[in-house]
Amino acid sequence: MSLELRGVRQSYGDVEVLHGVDLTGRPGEVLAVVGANGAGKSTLIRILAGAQRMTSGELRVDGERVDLRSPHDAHARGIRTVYQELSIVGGLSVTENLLMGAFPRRRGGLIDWPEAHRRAKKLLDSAGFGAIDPRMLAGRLSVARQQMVEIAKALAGEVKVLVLDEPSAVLAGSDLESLFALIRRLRERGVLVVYVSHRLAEVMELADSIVVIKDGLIIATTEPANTSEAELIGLMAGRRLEQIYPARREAPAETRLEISGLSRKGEFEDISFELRAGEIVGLFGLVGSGRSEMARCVFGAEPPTKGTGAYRSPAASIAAGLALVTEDRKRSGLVLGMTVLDNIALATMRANRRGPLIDMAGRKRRVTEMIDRLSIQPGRCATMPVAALSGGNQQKAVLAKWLLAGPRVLILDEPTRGVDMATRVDIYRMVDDLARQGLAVLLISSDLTEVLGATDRVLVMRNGRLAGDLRSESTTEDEILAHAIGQAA
Amino acid sequence: MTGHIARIRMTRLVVGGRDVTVTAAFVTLIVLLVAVAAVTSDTFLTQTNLTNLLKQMVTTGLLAFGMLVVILTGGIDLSVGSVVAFSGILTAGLVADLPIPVAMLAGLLAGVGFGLINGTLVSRFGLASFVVTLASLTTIRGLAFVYSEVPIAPEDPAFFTLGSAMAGPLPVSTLIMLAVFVAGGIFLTRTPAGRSIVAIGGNAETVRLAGINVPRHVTLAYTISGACAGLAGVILASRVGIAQPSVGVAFELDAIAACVIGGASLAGGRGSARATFGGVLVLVLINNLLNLYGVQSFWQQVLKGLIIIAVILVQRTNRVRG
Amino acid sequence: MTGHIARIRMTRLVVGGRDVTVTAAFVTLIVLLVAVAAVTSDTFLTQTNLTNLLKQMVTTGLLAFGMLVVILTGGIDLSVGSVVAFSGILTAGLVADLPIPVAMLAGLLAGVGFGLINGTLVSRFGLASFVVTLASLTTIRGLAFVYSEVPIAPEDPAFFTLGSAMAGPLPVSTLIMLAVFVAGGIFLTRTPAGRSIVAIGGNAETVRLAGINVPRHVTLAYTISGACAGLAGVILASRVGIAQPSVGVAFELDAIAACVIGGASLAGGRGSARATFGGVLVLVLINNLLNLYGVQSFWQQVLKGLIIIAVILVQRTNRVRG
Amino acid sequence: EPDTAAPAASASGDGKYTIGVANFMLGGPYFSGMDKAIAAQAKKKGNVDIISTDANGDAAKLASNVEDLLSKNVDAVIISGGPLESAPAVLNSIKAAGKPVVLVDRKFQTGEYTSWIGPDNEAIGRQNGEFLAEKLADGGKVGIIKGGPADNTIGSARTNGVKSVLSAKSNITLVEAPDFGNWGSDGGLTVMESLLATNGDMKAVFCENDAMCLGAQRAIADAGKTDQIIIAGVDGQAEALKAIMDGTNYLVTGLNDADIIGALGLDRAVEILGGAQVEKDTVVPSPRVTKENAAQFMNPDGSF
Ligand SMILES: Nc1ncnc2c1ncn2[C@@H]1O[C@H](COP(=O)(O)OP(=O)(O)OP(=O)(O)O)[C@@H](O)[C@H]1O
Ligand SMILES: Nc1ncnc2c1ncn2[C@@H]1O[C@H](COP(=O)(O)OP(=O)(O)OP(=O)(O)O)[C@@H](O)[C@H]1O
Ligand SMILES: O[C@@H]1[C@H](O)[C@H](O)CO[C@H]1O
Ligand SMILES: [Mg+2]
Ligand SMILES: [Mg+2]
Repeated sequence: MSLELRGVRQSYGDVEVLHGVDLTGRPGEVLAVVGANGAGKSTLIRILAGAQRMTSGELRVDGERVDLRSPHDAHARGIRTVYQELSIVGGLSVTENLLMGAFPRRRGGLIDWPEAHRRAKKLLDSAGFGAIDPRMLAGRLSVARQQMVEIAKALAGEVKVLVLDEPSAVLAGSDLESLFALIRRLRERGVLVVYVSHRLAEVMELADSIVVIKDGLIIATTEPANTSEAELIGLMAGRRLEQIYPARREAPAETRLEISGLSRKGEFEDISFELRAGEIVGLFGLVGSGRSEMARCVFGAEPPTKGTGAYRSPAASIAAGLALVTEDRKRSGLVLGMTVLDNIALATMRANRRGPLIDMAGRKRRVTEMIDRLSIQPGRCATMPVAALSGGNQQKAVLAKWLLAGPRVLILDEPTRGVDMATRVDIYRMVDDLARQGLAVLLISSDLTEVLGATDRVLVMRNGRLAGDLRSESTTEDEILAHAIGQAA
Repeated sequence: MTGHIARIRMTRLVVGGRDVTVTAAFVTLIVLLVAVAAVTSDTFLTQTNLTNLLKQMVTTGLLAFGMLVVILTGGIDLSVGSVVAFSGILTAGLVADLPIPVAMLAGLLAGVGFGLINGTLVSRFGLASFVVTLASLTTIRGLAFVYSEVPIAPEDPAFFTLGSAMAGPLPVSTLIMLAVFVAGGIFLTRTPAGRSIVAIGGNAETVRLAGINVPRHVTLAYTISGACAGLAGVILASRVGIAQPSVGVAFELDAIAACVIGGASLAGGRGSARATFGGVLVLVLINNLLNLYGVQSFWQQVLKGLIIIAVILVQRTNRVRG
Repeated sequence: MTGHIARIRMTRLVVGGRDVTVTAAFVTLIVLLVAVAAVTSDTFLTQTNLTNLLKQMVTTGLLAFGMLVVILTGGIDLSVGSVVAFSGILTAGLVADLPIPVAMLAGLLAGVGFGLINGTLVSRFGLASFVVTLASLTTIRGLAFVYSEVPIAPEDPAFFTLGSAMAGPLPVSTLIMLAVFVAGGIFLTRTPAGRSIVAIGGNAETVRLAGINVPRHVTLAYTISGACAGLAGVILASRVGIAQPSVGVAFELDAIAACVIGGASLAGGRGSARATFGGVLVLVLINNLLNLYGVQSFWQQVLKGLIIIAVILVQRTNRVRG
Repeated sequence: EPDTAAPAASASGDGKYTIGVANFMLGGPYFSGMDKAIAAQAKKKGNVDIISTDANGDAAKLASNVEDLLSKNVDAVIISGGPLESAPAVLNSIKAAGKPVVLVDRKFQTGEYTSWIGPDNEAIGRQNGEFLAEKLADGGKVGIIKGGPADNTIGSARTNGVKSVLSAKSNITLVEAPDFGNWGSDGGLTVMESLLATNGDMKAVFCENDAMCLGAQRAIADAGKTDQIIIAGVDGQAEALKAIMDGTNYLVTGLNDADIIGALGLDRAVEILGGAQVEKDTVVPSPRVTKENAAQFMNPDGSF
């Protein structure tokens, strides 16, 4: 099935964010959409999904003009979407999440549960995610597994167009491979795959054609063969990026964090490492290897069952100069209903007081500086609700909150998830600067390139245990991966 | 605002791969209540008292099931007490001119109508259910008084049948309530509409994106609650033999309490017909016991509140965190 | 369950970069109500009626502010009506033995105590606020009767002062209520504790990870609500001149309505002292107008519900979607 | 006809009076009946306008409503206080405004009022007690169903009246239901059911009002004990009068007619405004209503 967008405009209130987008996708094609944070990718995708009605413009399916009034309309035409933000119902089983709205029924109209579980299993298997138990409560799954369920869910029913908004952001290793294999299979079956990602390497690997969207306009249409990552980044950012990762030089000073024998039952075991002032340490591992849990435990968000070095509570951590940028900004990083200003100031309210009252003017000044420094949604975003920021900008707001606290140890859990290349470069540079000023950084990431490029040292976790401690300058992506999957020499 | 509890680790009871700790604790609680009652009161196990218990469950039971459906969507229906009053007085008023079954049907349909209005306001206009049904609580109560300020007592003794007839040892009204729970349980677990209602309470946006008509299902939930309240009103009027416009004040509170004692989450998405029925049972047992022991009215209140807290505390410590 | 509204596009009013459409609509509504009242009723603008209006706001106002704080955390406090009764009867009872101000302080402190208990159960034990305060509604009401089954009317006329004294044209009790709103508004917008309470209602986990003690702030919110209810109880007893353990039934409903009319979200995280005060004003104006027009009591109820729906509908269509 | 020279001439000066009625709560047949009776009597008089208010059970609102009425410059206030025991500050403000206040049904425990018209509740109770004592010459158990809540002295006066007679009889045992019937038929029904479970051998039941008795009567019928248990109530509610006339086991009630009290209350207010010296407290007699005389109290135009 072919899709055609003509002159699509979209406004939120008085602000127009898409200014007349034209886009064509053909059957059996992987069409990648790349662009900086806030460029309008997710908006475009919500329009394709029928989740949002365009302000003006038209959509043609196989040449025929159609009006998608609801997600139901889109489904009926075989257009299925995986959204950027997870939308799993945690209290329901995986099966229900997968088959929602399309249950097999017995005579009499009642749902045939055994058949439903069978179908769910088949669906997961066919998507390459057979390790997930369909009877499990979806809320118990890790973020990555939830993302796999999301993807499998989009495959229920007849799929002619599959729209994926940053599906790979939380995936790594073999899970990522499964996703790519799936996309290739779909392409062979003549499905049009619209693929949004900030990971340009995978875009170059997968895509048949690439469109670059900038500030709500398509500014280039190209193919992997005719372009390079550097060129794409240049187009997206409107400037050339010389070097992505700053050159690290070692200057490890005093120990800032010393973790010893830390365990938490069922999650991770016997973790020992130290972080020194001035160093950036990467932490890699496959999904479910326990990195996030370990970081949360160090930060005092959950108590350990054994071991030393972890803090008693987040308050104690913060008092000691720790900061934790969590991996799920929606669930634990932001207060979505509050303004950008309130969010960024959240961890530093007590420190910035005049008598019993918050120093409002000072607070605004500090936050605005941070907004400028991280170029969060350029413009006057301080009084906007943080929910109205694009995904990447939301991520930057979380970072801003913690940088404002002036930490001595910074733990970043997937900090560049959903962040565009240009901003990533800014973030790497900033983290590097901070490290040079004596900050100790733990960078948890599922992005091998990043884990290797931005760090001095890489710790690898496997099945809840520390499986490697490698020097970034002397190791390779393959070696890190080998430790992560337990096949290191 | 959940999630910051004093963590108490419990041994868990797992049967056939399912964690049944909560169910087990709950059944234990009910069995315990019954056992204590049976041993300490010689009245408890008498035929009269058991029949009383069965009859006294009817109103709370019907309202609780309807409330559960609404709570599952993440909403609440505060108007049920007023609907009980309205449908009762309407039925009693119509009996003068219409055949009794028709009048009763009209009472039930009045409940359906109010439910539809509540549901539409919540689902199509995006208003908070608490306020919509708080407002309709006031309006519907007013309407009941406008319809008749004074109680209406139909002359025809056939009017009493629904509320007092027995089918063998069981009151017909109790059987009706049980039927609602059984059918309702099947509805919630085994029909697409029921599953959608549960899912909506978990994450309405996801359900919408799955192509399901969310407003329609939300409206359905309030309509079911309205229907249950209408039915409860008709049965109550028939049982008392007199319909009063002032009846049913604060009935919603017991219905909500039953749902929550049964483990339903007021945030939506969690709760079952079976457990809610258990909640109804617990509430009715507590009332019955306090009466059998002759506890004085206001001490009954003091104790009832404390027992409810105790019950949900036990529930809470037994639940696996999601 | 929000978010699926019939979308009505409105021109927005933006002043100094802030969208003030809702505020403007709200102020317009109140001005309109006042204007209609002033034109159509020759009594409305009389000194007595205005004083009367001011006095009528006191109980609802105090309870609404406390309720707002709890609602901001994402909770609800149903027990306030019972606390009003308890603190009133306690104060009146103590007047026999203690100086009046001390007795009144004791009444207020009783409210603080109940709030502390509610808050602790909600925050430390992770129980749903709806059920906790529903249970304490029952228990505290019972305790009020345990304290005294009969009403208590202190002999000393000084007992009436708090409820009836005037400071120039303004009733002292109204001034106290206004002071609560002003101080409360500052608390909520300009202190770390207040901002934390608002943030907790938005996302408690985020707040916890920001190093803020969530249970402590949640407890604080219920304590503030309890204190407001205690104060309201003392003022009410003083105003009527007698304390009765049965007063205050359903007071929580008006308080909640005021918050929601003021745009507070029952899911937490959204609401302001100023707008809640507006909500109180709207409620009191509605009551006053219906009275001035001599609308019959039951029709008043019918209309009141409908007006509340209309008001929140207007609010709703005016709000930007988040 | 109006005497313009009277000491308390109407405020409007045109010989018409405006009388404010402050109802504590209208949500009960007795109270709405009272409100209607006052209005009906005013209409009958021709020169009296009524402004009626309802505080919906909120004591603070009653205070405001009274102030509302005073701000409308009513000539007098009638308070139908329902379950409210007293409102001294409210009475003070009426006094301060120099207006007379007439209490109907409910006599406030404290505070100054001009005049009160209502029943002697203890006497009604005694009368019921005496009736039951006659009927239960061989003794037996008598159940008591109270309206509640505990701070309601109207109810407790009635129950005390019954008890004062029956507790003197050695062959009669009293069983008081632990929970309240809340003055409604549904409450009467459930309380009676519980009472029957614990004391199935009752010979009679007394309820603090007719509405509860009517519910209790159904519970008794359901339990098949219509021939065993007799019923005594208070008020003279239409349905109760009918049950008594029909010769059911509902044998007696003590008249406490909202129509009569309301009308008398209005008359009293007008008399005061006319400058008459009136009796401060007027007890309206509460005749014993049984099958023999029930028909004469049945008022098809009555509002209660
Ligand atoms: N609900 C909303 N209200 C107002 N503005 C919005 C809303 N949703 C998105 N926007 C704005 O629309 C623009 C495009 O956002 P969109 O989410 O489409 O960006 P994106 O390209 O997907 O970015 P990212 O890479 O960060 O996910 C941004 O400026 C964003 O702030
Ligand atoms: N096979 C599995 N099925 C379901 N849940 C799993 C599985 N494996 C791990 N988990 C969950 O994941 C948790 C560890 O995931 P955690 O988020 O800490 O890992 P991570 O290395 O940070 O990976 P992620 O990339 O998902 O963040 C475990 O505590 C467990 O609850
Ligand atoms: O006297 C009245 C009536 O008996 C009524 O039935 C209840 O309230 C009392 O005040
Ligand atoms: Mg996006
Ligand atoms: Mg992780």
